[in-house]
Amino acid sequence: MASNSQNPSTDAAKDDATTTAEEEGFNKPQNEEARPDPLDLPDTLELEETFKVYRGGTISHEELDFDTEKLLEMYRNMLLQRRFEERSLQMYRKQKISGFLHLYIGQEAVSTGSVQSINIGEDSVITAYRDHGIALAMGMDTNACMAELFGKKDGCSKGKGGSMHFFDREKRMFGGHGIVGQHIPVGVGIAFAHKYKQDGGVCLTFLGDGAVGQGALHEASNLAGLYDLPVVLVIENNQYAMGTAVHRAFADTDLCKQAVPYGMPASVVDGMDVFSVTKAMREHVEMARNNQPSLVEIRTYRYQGHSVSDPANYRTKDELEKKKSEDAIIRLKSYLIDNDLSSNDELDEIDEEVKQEVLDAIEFSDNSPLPDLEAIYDDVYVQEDYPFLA
Amino acid sequence: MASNSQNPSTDAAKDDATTTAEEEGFNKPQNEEARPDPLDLPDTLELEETFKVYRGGTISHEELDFDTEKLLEMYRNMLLQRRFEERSLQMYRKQKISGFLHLYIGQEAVSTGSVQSINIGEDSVITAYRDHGIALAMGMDTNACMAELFGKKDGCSKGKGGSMHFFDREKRMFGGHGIVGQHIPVGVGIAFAHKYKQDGGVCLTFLGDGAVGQGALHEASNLAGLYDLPVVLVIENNQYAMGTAVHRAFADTDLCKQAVPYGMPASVVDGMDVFSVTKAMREHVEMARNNQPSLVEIRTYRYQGHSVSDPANYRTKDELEKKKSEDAIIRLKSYLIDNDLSSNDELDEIDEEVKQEVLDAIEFSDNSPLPDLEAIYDDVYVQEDYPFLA
Amino acid sequence: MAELQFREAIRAAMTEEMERDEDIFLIGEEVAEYDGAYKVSQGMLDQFGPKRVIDTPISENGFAGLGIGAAMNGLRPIVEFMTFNFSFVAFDQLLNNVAKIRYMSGGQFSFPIVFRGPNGAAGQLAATHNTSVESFYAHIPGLKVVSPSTPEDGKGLLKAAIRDDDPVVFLESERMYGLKGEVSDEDDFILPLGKAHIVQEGDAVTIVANGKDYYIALEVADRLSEDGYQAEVIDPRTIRPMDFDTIIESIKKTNRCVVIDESNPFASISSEIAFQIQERAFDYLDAPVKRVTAKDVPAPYAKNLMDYYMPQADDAYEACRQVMYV
Amino acid sequence: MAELQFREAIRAAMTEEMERDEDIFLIGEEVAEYDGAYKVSQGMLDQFGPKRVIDTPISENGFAGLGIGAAMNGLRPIVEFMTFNFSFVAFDQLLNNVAKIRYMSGGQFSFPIVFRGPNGAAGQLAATHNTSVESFYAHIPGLKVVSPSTPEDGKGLLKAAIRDDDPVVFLESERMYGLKGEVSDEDDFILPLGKAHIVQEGDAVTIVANGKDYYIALEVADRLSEDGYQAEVIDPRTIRPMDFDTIIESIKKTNRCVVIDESNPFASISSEIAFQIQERAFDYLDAPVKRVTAKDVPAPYAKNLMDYYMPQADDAYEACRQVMYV
Ligand SMILES: Cc1ncc(C[n+]2csc(CCOP(=O)(O)OP(=O)(O)O)c2C)c(N)n1
Ligand SMILES: Cc1ncc(C[n+]2csc(CCOP(=O)(O)OP(=O)(O)O)c2C)c(N)n1
Ligand SMILES: [Mg+2]
Ligand SMILES: [Mg+2]
Repeated sequence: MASNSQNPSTDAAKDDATTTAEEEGFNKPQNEEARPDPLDLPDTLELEETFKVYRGGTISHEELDFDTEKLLEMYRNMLLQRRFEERSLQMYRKQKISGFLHLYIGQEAVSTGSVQSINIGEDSVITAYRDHGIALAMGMDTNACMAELFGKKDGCSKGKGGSMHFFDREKRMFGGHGIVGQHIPVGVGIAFAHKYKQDGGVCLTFLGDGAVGQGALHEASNLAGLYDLPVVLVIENNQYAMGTAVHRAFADTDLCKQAVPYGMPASVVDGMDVFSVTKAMREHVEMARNNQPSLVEIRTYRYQGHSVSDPANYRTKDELEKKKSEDAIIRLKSYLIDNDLSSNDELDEIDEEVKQEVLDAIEFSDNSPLPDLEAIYDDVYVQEDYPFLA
Repeated sequence: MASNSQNPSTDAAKDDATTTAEEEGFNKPQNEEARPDPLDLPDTLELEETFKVYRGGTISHEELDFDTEKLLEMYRNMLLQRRFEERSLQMYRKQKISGFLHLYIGQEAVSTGSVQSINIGEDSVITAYRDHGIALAMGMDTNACMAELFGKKDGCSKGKGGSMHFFDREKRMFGGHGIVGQHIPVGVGIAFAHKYKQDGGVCLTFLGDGAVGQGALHEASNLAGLYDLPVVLVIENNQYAMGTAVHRAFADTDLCKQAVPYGMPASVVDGMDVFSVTKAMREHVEMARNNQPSLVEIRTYRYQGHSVSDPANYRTKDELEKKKSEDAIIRLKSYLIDNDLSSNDELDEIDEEVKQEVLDAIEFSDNSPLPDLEAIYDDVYVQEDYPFLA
Repeated sequence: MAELQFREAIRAAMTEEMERDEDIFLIGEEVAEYDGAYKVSQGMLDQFGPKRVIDTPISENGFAGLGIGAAMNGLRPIVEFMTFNFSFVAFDQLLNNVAKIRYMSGGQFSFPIVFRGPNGAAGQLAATHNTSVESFYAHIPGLKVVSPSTPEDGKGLLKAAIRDDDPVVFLESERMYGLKGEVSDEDDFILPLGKAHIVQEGDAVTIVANGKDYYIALEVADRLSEDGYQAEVIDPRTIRPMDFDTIIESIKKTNRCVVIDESNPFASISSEIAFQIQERAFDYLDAPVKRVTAKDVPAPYAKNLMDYYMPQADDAYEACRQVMYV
Repeated sequence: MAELQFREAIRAAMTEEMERDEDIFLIGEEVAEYDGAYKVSQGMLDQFGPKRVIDTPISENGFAGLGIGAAMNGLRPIVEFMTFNFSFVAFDQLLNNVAKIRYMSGGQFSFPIVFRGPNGAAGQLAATHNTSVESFYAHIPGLKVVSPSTPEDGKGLLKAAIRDDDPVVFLESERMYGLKGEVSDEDDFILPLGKAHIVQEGDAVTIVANGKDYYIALEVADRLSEDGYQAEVIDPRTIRPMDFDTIIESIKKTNRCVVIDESNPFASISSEIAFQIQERAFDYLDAPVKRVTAKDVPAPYAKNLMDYYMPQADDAYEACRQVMYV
């Protein structure tokens, strides 16, 4: 975690992080007692920060209090994402799915690890358009997810959103958003409401490395820091934004440093190890529960192109192969077997189950009807007499 | 200056800061040799930065190679800004000036010190709406400036811009801009063109502390850092944005830290001492000449309200009085007299001259005609047959 | 009836609603400690405390998005733009988030949020501080746009906007904040969104205008009445959805129409009104729909140019006479 | 004549102009190493090098502003928005900076800059990725807005836009990039901005359409001609300034008009065209101006809904028959 010895106001913010909105409101008071004159300058201004690093392979399941059942559930959870997307790619090629299809394959440890840190249905999640993984990790209905890709009435967004816009109000999955970076302030606002309502909830706000280029991150981070909001900003650094590698987009490639100007703790995580992700996210969620916003940079990798139409010529085959060899699902599988927690057979059986679940979802989606044409005017407004100019 | 030992790519950027656009282009290459795997994580990530501080009263005129003539010119320059604005306030009350009038009084050392670091007519300047000071410091015509406030044909923007929009193409004063923060990317673009044309110029981009709240700063800083542009971002931290003190707007009040995520050097300056400002700005301009963008936080103070309609109840009288007692013009005056470089009489005479110059400008402006009504359609486009729908 | 300034009427609407519903809060630049840049929220921090009246940094994109997220998560935010000129740094939040997320989610989320603040010209503030924003926002399906003309309408419509479960862009006017008018002190006085107000009946010509232009319309109607013609003056009150039915009914009676609209003309509210009239009342029209708008230029600073820039009562009067062929 | 894809025609225009003038550069997301998200700039990095073909981070506000500053300081930038859906995070740069600084400076600075990229619907991409932006940008004095319909027009108009000393919003179409057409290989083939193209003469009805709708117009004209009616098809080519003179002349001949416009309808280009026609050709109109637009909703994802969302040839055909009273 970052520690910032130069900025007393940040330290102060941490101290009273447990004060509630009710007592204190969101704003700093107009006249803080004994605020130092900004023109009383020291000889030099030093800044020292330590970003905690959650390396892969350093954390055991015991440390995380995971029993075997839980581990198998997590394994299943990651595998479901993988199989769901493999099939959806196939369905895209069969033209059952259209529009953009951004696959999450390779990043499953991020979603599955993250959900271990929250209470689904009480805490909130918002993400960008690469949203299948977290949606399934949160337990959204596989049928409804696939039907959404098919653009069918029973889709999780009634066929109006498609791949980029999975939503589930009950699970508190706030979407699936397509304009890079612009959902970040929305995530901070969701967290604001948690604090306002004092319901104890936190909001995980996922963003890609590319989204760091948007001013929205800066504004949202400052608001989160200023109002002490229960939010964790999670950068899923999969090393590319479309064809642009991080070092070609950012003056400094350690994206965790983005937290520095806002006095937010930040850390870096190996996203190919679901245990590292779990541990980091739990610690950051804990901060959020104390109204200390923070930032996590999770380093991960997407195996597919940016979308299904991208041949991904901007990276070498070697690089891709190397990453695939660090695959998080395989890693967990080996861990389970090496530690005698499961067997190849048991894990294969899970795979079969998951595959069947996805096949069932495809059948479900095939059978689900298209939305009615008149539904085009539904859901624009809560008010019902739309179109206004009928 | 910040030194960032954690980020090799930043250090590398500094090393080749002298390469030109012609040789290298603006982008980082697609495949940097031996780029480390972002997933090879260290045990912890440390960040150490030292921000250079330019305290007031620590720098002598000799150190800056200022002769007496130069010092008197600077004194005159600051005084001109002060007297110009005192009169413009009076003219506002007489309703000769309308709209917004944001006075710069108290901040004159920032403008006068800054122009000592650049070649006017070759280097470029852009700022926000509190622009009278820098305009006059750059030697823009006093008559044209006052006539602009009067909304007259001979104004520096032909009466179309008013107080917030002083421009002078020849002096390379790129305005006077009213939407907070949105001129910052424009300033970076001006610097981009300097590098592209290899004309050796740099761009000083001034912004208020309030503008730090805008995402535009983040995007512009990253672009400047990424493309190694000859720009100095100068935050004029006058401690308030309208009625909002810095500690009520920012999670961290040391605004220099905004530079950290972009690997830009940054420093903090006492803006009530024109020598400190000069020294800092010279060093930063030097960096810019080597295509190293950087950030300077200059701490200063405005004596008047945000605009002439603001009673400034958000600050104490004590605070204001304390700041006035550190006045940069008085400080320079004392320095000149204490060091036997000038006399009270000589300085008073300069004051008289300046006052007369301002009075002349008022007369000039009174006599300047209003713009012709048909001129309303001029200057919308370069193309002349406007309005298109005549 | 109480006589209130426009700003007081707006404040009264917010205050009454906030007293009624704890989920409503006000957020924006200078709304709390400073009592509002235009003193609209004066005293509200004292009454409601710092949890519900919240100052922001100059981060419109950030706090507009924050409001949207808060609405999505069950609150009813009132987001003040110091002026709507500054809403454009948050334009994507209004266009792509608040107006579309409900749709994209298949109706799972609603956005009971009001974006309010002064709109349009406010004197010699030059090009960036005088934009009439209604044509941009009314173009967007998913938004409602309201623009009251009097203190009473301001109060009744804002209360309706705050209670509305859809996102509302609520356009006030810096120039009108000081204007006084009788305001109903009926318990819970509410004016429904989407209903135009026939301010004055007449048969000679229909004048459609709102906001500051409403007062020009009244002036022109007076002058016409001195000439012996009764103009029908319609204040749409809500711009989206606009009550075209009321306008069309009027045209069927007067057979001609002049729209006064402070926006720049191209693809504006006045264009749309003309479109609707000529489509729906073609056979009733005895003359083309005319409009009087701001000039099609950025707003200039100089006093004479700025006066010239604005819709002129003289031009509106002439336009009426023209369509009446007198 | 060479047969070129739309994307090739656009590329040819940029390439020819960049060969001619060293001050022109291309900047945007993925334009260099990736050869353009839609391969419009394919090979240009190789030809012009990394100084003149520049990749950016996902920072539209930043690089749009950078382009504006570069233009102010003597260069002639071509700024590519990957699609115009992403221009809204930079909306203030276009509205308040590039369109107004010239005016605010009393004409001291000019902005020879082109913002280009695909506009409008591109299939099942849902609500945020299918916005037709022309009504927003054409509302703004200080901008020019161009929207070509064919590869040849694309080339000729883009070359004109790049040479123009004013800021131009140049709207292409993802759906049309692969479309092939004959393109003049005349040396330095240029089509002037602000001039409409009478694609096909006729006397029965005037159909105004551009971009993708141009092809609907041609289809409708064919069907009408089978019915024995000659439609006059006008492609405005430039949306702002629009060549209303040509449209009005046509109406004087055909006495009726149908506009096909992919924007959402309220306060749109189609509204403005109707306004102008009814004002300037009132006595010539035998029927109201009709329009066929995108539905007034955010774009849906589902295939059937998205098809239904778009302007329909059938509806345009019906509208023509309606205004022709047949
Ligand atoms: C504001 C904006 N600009 C551009 C785009 C086009 N675009 C879509 S995804 C993408 C790359 C985003 O990369 P990243 O944030 O790293 O997410 P990832 O795809 O790696 O999950 C771009 C440029 C967009 N959707 N929004
Ligand atoms: C985007 C935007 N939001 C709000 C405003 C209104 N406004 C004008 S000046 C100002 C305060 C700016 O403060 P700062 O940047 O510190 O500059 P200073 O006035 O101190 O010179 C505000 C909020 C604006 N002009 N633009
Ligand atoms: Mg990425
Ligand atoms: Mg300030």
